[in-house]
Amino acid sequence: MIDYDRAMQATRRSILIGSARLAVGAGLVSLVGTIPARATPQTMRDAIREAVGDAPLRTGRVTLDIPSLVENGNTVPLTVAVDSPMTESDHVKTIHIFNEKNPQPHVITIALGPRAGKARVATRIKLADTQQVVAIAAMSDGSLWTASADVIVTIAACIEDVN
Amino acid sequence: MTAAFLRVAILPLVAGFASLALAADIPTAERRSGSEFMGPETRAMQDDDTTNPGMLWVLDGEAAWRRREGAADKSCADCHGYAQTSMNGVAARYPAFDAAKGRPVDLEERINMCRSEQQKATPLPFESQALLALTAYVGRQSRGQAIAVADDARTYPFIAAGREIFERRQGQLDLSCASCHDDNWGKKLAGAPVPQAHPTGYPTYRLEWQTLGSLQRRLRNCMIGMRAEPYAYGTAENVDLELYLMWRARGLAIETPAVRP
Amino acid sequence: MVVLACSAAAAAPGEPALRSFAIVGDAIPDSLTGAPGDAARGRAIVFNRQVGLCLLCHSGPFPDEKFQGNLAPDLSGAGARSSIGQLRLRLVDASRLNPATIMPSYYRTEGLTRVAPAFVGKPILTAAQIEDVVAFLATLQE
Amino acid sequence: MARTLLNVPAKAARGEIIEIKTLIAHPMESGYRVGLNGAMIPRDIIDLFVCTYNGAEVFRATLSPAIAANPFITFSTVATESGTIEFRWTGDNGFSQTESVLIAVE
Repeated sequence: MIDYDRAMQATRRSILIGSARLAVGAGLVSLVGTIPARATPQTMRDAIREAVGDAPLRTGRVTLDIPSLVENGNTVPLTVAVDSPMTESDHVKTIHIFNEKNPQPHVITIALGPRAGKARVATRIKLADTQQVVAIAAMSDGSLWTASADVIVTIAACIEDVN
Repeated sequence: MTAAFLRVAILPLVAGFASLALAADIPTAERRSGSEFMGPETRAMQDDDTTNPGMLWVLDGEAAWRRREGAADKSCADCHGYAQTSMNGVAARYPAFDAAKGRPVDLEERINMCRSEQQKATPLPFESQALLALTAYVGRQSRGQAIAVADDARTYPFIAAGREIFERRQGQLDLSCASCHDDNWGKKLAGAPVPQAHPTGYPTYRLEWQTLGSLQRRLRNCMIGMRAEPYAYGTAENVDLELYLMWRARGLAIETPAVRP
Repeated sequence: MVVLACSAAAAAPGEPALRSFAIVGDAIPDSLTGAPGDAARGRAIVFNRQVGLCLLCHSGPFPDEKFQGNLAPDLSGAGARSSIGQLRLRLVDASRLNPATIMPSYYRTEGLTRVAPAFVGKPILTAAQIEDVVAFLATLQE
Repeated sequence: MARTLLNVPAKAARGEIIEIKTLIAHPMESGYRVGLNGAMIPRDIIDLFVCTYNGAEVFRATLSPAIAANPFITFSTVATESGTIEFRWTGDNGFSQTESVLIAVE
């Protein structure tokens, strides 16, 4: 039902249309523009650009639920939900999760559609250090929405491989 | 300082459960499982069987329980029937004294004794997936039950020996288990709260390990952290420590398979 | 009272020797190396959780360091409360001041039990590292 | 065969949005860890998870090494008709596993 590659291509096309609108839009945030203030590593920006294109993103509609303080970065519960009716004409096509300090910035990409009923997905991720996690949702109308969260990872005091 | 000195001084006099209890360090009302020191997300992961990763091992153990093994071609179920009834409360009583061996055995050793003697199969290695799975499955049948090491006079010397190890300073850092878990629980070691070291949920899924592990593995972790030479798996020292810790945790509920940071 | 502690002759062959030092009252007045330590290097040792280990148990006036422990006294004002010689003995062998302390003896290799083979005969910090940490702690005046 | 833990309602009303929870035993070795011998431990991950409902794909996830060991994925789908919900995990070293559950929709 879902052709992942086609969905990705469609997303990229939609971004071009979206960015033209964004130039005059109000209340829109360019992720690429906001990130440098947070000193986000270049690798995450590159990965986001590769996944969703160079378009600015809007903040909102995406809820990223992740604990702000985790006891061990090896297993961090994460839930992402997108405000969408999930109908044939108006639904979430893909959700991407990125991080800025793991060896690889990409965490997971989820392809879904109207048959999901609701756009809410939970998983567990690894975070190598205290850092920002970013979720991006690509909608069927071509719009891109984002949310981010800062996570403080408690460094394990006694690690098994110390010797 | 005085309290620590007295504990050591009392040890040689310990003659029974009552005197062991007199020397208890954390009052009963203040005893708390490690799960009370962890964050809500980790607790939620533990408390829901559909999200608790330890349940993967429990399911494996359930299959192993029914599988015929060894020269005797017998399964655990052939002798014990339904684990839900026959194993109910068993893990809460271990380690327990074994008359033939003249010493306490932990649940892992008990399972391996069944394999050798009843199934005529080779014992499962410590920390093997198969042994963890069976232990987790048996342990799961006691979830919610109060830890109740038997009041068995034959175990008193072993409880006392475990306590002596618990309170002995060891390693390059010259710390004892008691330095942290009796005297400083609730405080922060770097960012992490120091729990009371009650083995309520073993085998436990530790996020740090990213897998299920035994109490002996956890004890070895702490020894390595103290820069001490850990006791080898299956040694009397480890079983004595397990027994002392279970005695010390009596009354707390079993949470197997627990999830811990 | 003057007590002579470890000397090079006491160390096992092939093991790094501990330098001899003199305890006077509650202090070791003289540098273990004969030279003052470097506070900047000491700061790095204190902050390193695999080398100094200090912040696992202690907190201090270090707002940028996350996750400082509270099993042991706050290091704020340590240099005002104690002399350099007192700081030195607390690091070298705090158990001489308080046998029940949980503070490890950072410059002692004897009287320990079941030390892991990788650490046998080795102090937690070298004499030079001790001096660096002492120099840093002395800067903590408030 | 890796052990899986699947939570799917056995019965649902037509049109109901059901929640599906999946767990599978897998180390998700990131390829960025150093082993005890000092050498890098080679990457061994599940990199794709697909769910089909009576043959039609309803959910797909592409996983990077940042997904935790013993991958846990929860999502939802609309109960459209009785039949089979199938899950497939594929990954490094030829890893491939398929599990399915039946659902009755009234």
